[in-house]
Amino acid sequence: MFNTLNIEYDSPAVDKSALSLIASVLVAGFLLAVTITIVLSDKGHNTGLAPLITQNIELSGVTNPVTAVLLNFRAYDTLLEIAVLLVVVLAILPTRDHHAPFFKRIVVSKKNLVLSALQRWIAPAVVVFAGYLLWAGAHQPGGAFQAGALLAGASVLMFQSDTYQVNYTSLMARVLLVLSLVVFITIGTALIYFEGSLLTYPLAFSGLLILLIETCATVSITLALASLYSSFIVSENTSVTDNKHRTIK
Amino acid sequence: MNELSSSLLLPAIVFLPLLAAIIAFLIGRNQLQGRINICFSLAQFLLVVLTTLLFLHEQTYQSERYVIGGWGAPLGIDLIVDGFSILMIALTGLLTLLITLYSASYFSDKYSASEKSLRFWPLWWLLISGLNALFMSADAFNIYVCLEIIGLSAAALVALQGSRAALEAALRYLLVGLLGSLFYLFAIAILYRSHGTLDLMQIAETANHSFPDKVAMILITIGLLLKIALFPLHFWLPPAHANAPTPVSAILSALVVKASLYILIKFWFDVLGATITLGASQMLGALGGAGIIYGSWCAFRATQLKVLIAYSTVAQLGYIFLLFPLSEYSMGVSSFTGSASQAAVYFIVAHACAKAAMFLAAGNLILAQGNGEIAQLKGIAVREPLNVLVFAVAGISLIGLPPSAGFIAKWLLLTTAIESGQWWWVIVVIIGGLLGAMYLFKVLSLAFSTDPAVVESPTSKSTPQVSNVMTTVALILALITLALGFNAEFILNISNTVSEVSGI
Amino acid sequence: MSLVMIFDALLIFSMFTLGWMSIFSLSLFRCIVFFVCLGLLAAIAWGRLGAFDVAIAEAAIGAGITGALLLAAWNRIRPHRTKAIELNVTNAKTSQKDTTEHV
Amino acid sequence: MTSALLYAIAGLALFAIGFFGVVVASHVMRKILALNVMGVGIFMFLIACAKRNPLVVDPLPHAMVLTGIVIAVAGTALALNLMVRIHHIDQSSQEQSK
Repeated sequence: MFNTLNIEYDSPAVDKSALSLIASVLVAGFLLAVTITIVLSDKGHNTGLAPLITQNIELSGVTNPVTAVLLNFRAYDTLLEIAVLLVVVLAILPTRDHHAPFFKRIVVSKKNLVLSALQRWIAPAVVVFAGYLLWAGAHQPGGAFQAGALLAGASVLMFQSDTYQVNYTSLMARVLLVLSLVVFITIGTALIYFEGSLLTYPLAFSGLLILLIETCATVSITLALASLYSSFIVSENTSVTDNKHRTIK
Repeated sequence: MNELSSSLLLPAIVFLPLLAAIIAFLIGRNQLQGRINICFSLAQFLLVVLTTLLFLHEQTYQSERYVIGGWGAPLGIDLIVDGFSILMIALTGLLTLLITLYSASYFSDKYSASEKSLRFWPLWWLLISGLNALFMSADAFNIYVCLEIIGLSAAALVALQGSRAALEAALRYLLVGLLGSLFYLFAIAILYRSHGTLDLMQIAETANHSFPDKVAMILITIGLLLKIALFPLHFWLPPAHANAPTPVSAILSALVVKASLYILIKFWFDVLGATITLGASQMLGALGGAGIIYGSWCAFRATQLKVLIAYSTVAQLGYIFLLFPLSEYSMGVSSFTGSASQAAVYFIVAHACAKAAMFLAAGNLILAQGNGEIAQLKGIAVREPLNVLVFAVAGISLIGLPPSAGFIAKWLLLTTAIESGQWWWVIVVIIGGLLGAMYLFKVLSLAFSTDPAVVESPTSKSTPQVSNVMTTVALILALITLALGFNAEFILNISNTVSEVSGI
Repeated sequence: MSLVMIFDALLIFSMFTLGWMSIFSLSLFRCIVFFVCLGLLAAIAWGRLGAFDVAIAEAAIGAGITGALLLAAWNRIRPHRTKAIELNVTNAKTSQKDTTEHV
Repeated sequence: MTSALLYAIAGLALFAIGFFGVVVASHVMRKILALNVMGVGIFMFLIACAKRNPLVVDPLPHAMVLTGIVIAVAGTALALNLMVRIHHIDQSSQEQSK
C-alpha cells in the first residue's frame, strides 16, 4: 500500500490493484461496523474527568477549563507538543543565510492593490484580535494555539506579496522559535526548586505564569507555522525560471 | 516518597536532551558544536547511570511514580519507572553516548557536508528526549505525543541524506508512522470513553474482557505493529534503515523500533492484559516466526550491505515476538514476568548493542570502500581489520553463537520453548539461526578472501581513511556485546530482577 | 428538536461527502478545496458540540494553515501552465484541458 | 439517539473513509489528505464523547484534540515538504536527461 509512492500529477486517483481495493474495503467496513457497535452498545464512563476538572479549576489559576487542562493539569503534554512543532521546523528550515537580517522590507514598484489593502487593513486587525484571543484564553474560548494560528495566517497574507521577508534562520528567528520551549522548561524546572515538583505552579502566581508561557508559546507557534508555510514559497521565488513563468502568466 | 521519585533526576532525563537540542539549534555552525554535543551526551550518560544506580540501590523493585504538576494520576500526568523502563533508559543513555561520539566525527567536515550536521544535532537530541519521555510515560495520551516526536524526528533524520531514495524512504516511513499513531490515538479515544481516565495503571485496574477493550487492544496492536515493522508490515523498514546516515540507521534499528515494541509489551501484558487470548498471541508468534524466515532470506539475497543489515533487523524483531506465545504458556496468566519475558528483555538489549555495532562497522566499511555493494567488499579485511572484526563479533551475537549476548538470549528462548512444550518454535529459531549464519558468513567470507588481484586494485585508489574514533566506538559496542555474553550469570540476575519488577 | 436533528444530519452528510471528495476528486486542487471545506464544516460541528476552543483552532489551523500548506505544496508540484503549453505545442487541446482543470 | 451519538458514529465513518483513502489512493498528496481526514474523524469522535452527558462537557478530550490538531499540521507539513523535495529531484533529473 505504500510500496509505490506516486507523485505524478495526472495519475488516476485510485490504485488499480484489485487486491488492495477489496482488502481495504473489508478492513474499513469491519472497523466501522465494530466501532459503531461499541458506540451503540457501551454506555461507557458517563462524564469522564469533567467533575474532577471542575473541582480543581479554582486551583489552576484560569477559569477556561480547556486552558486549565492544556497549560496546568497536562502542561507536560503541551511542552512536548511544542517540541513536535520544533522537530518539523528543524526538518524543513533551509540552512543557509545565517547572518542575513531577521526582517526585511522590499520596496516593490508593481503593487497589487487588493493585497496591499489586505495588508494595511486586515493584518493589524488580525494582530489585535490574536492578542485578544490570547488574553481571553484564561476565561473563555481562545488561547495560545488559536492566537498563534491567526497570527501565522496574517503573516501568510504578508508573504503573498513579497513585500516583507523574514529570514527564519537568522539568530533572532531561532531564538524566537525556541523561546516557548526555553521558557516552559525554565519555569517548569525552577518550580521544582520552589514547589518540589515539575510544573507545579504556586497558586498565587499560576495565572501569571500561564499567561507568560502562553505569550511565549504564541510567538513561537506563529513563527513556526509561518516558517512552515514560507518553506514552500521561498525556494520558488529564488529560482529564476519559475519567476519567468509567473510573469508570462 | 523515596529518593528517586522525589528527586530531579526523572524530569532531567527528558529535559537535558531537549536543552541540548535547543543549544545545538541556537549555536548553529560553530567549531565547538561537536564538543558541546559530546559534553551533553556525557552528562546525559552520567544522569542515566545515577538514576539506574539509585533505582537498584533502593531495592524496592516496585514501579515508582513521579507526579508532574502535583495533580496526581487521572487529572495530571505521571512519570513511572519500573525495571524494564530503567533498563531501556540505561540502554538509551549508553547508545546515545557512543553514537554521539561516532556522529561527532561522522558529521565533521571531513566526510560529509556540514550542512547536514546543522540539522542533525537538534533532531538527534529531540529524538533522544522523545525516547526517554516515552520510556517513562504513564499516560496513554502522553505516549501518543512521544510517539509523534519519535516518528517525525526519525523520518526527518532519514531524510537528511538528501538522495531521492532516502527522501522516498523517509516519506514512506513518515506516512506509515502517522497511520500507526492515528490507530493508536483512536484506541486511546475508545479507552478514554469506556474508562474515563488516561493513566495506564488506572486503565489496567478497570480493564476487563469487554468488547471495547478488545477493539482498543486490536487497534493498538495494529498501529504499533506498523511502527515496529513485524513481518507483513515490514515493507518500509529496509529502505528507511538502509538509506539513512549511518548513526541514524544505528539508532533506528537499535532503539526506535524497540520504543514501539516497549509500548506494545506494556499494553499487551500490563495494561490490557485482560483482553488477550491464546489465539491472538499464537498469531503474533506465527507472524514473528514468518518474519524470522522471510527477513533472513531477504537478507541473504540483498546486494547492499546496509540493506542486508536492515533485513536482519526484520528477522531479529521476529525472535522478540516469540515472547508473546511463549509467555502465555509458561505463566498461564498474562503478566510480563517469567523466563519468556526475561529472554525478550535480554534479546532487546543484545540486539540493540549488536545491531548498533554492526551498522557503525558497516558505515565505516562503506566509507572506506566508497560504496555499499557487498560484492565489492572482497578482501576488505586486510585494509579495515578492526571494522571487519566488529562486524564479525556483532554477527556472532546475531546468529547466537556462544561467547556473546545473542547466544544467551537465544538459549533462554529455546529453553522456554521446550519447557512450555511448544517445540515448533524451536525449529523456527534454529532455521533462523542457520539462515542468519548464511547471510553473515557470506559477507565475512568475502571480506576475508585474500585474492591478491582484488586486494591490490582498490588500495591503489586514494580512499578516505576512517577516523579512529569511529572505529573505536564500533569496537566498544562489539566489546559490550561480548561482555554481555561472558557475564551471563551477572546479567541474568539483573534481567531477572528486572522482569520481576516490571509486572504491576 | 427535530429541526436541530435535521441540521445535524445535513451537516454530517455533507461532511461524509466532503471527506470522500477530498480524497477521490478528479484533480488535486479540488481535493484541497474540499478538504478546507471539510475543516470549516468540522469547526461548525464542534461548535455544535460545545467545543468552541477546538472549533476556533480547527478553523484557524486545521482548515486555514493546513489549507495554505497544501495549496503551496500543490503549487510546487503541479505542471506549470506555460510548461504544459511548451510540451504540448502540437496538441493544443490537451493543454487547454490542462489549464481548465488545474486552475 | 442523541446528536452526540450521531456525531460519534460520523467520526468513526470519517475514520473509515480516511483509512480506505490511505490504502487505495495513489498520489501521495491524496494519502496525506486521507490521513488528515482520518484525524478529523478521530477528533470528532473524541469531541462527541466529551458531550455524551448533555449537561456536562468534558474539557479533557478538547485539550487532546487541540494537541492533536497541532501535531497533525506538523506531520502534514513534513510529509508535504518531503513530497515537494522528491518532486524537485525528479524534475531536475528530467530536465537534465532532455
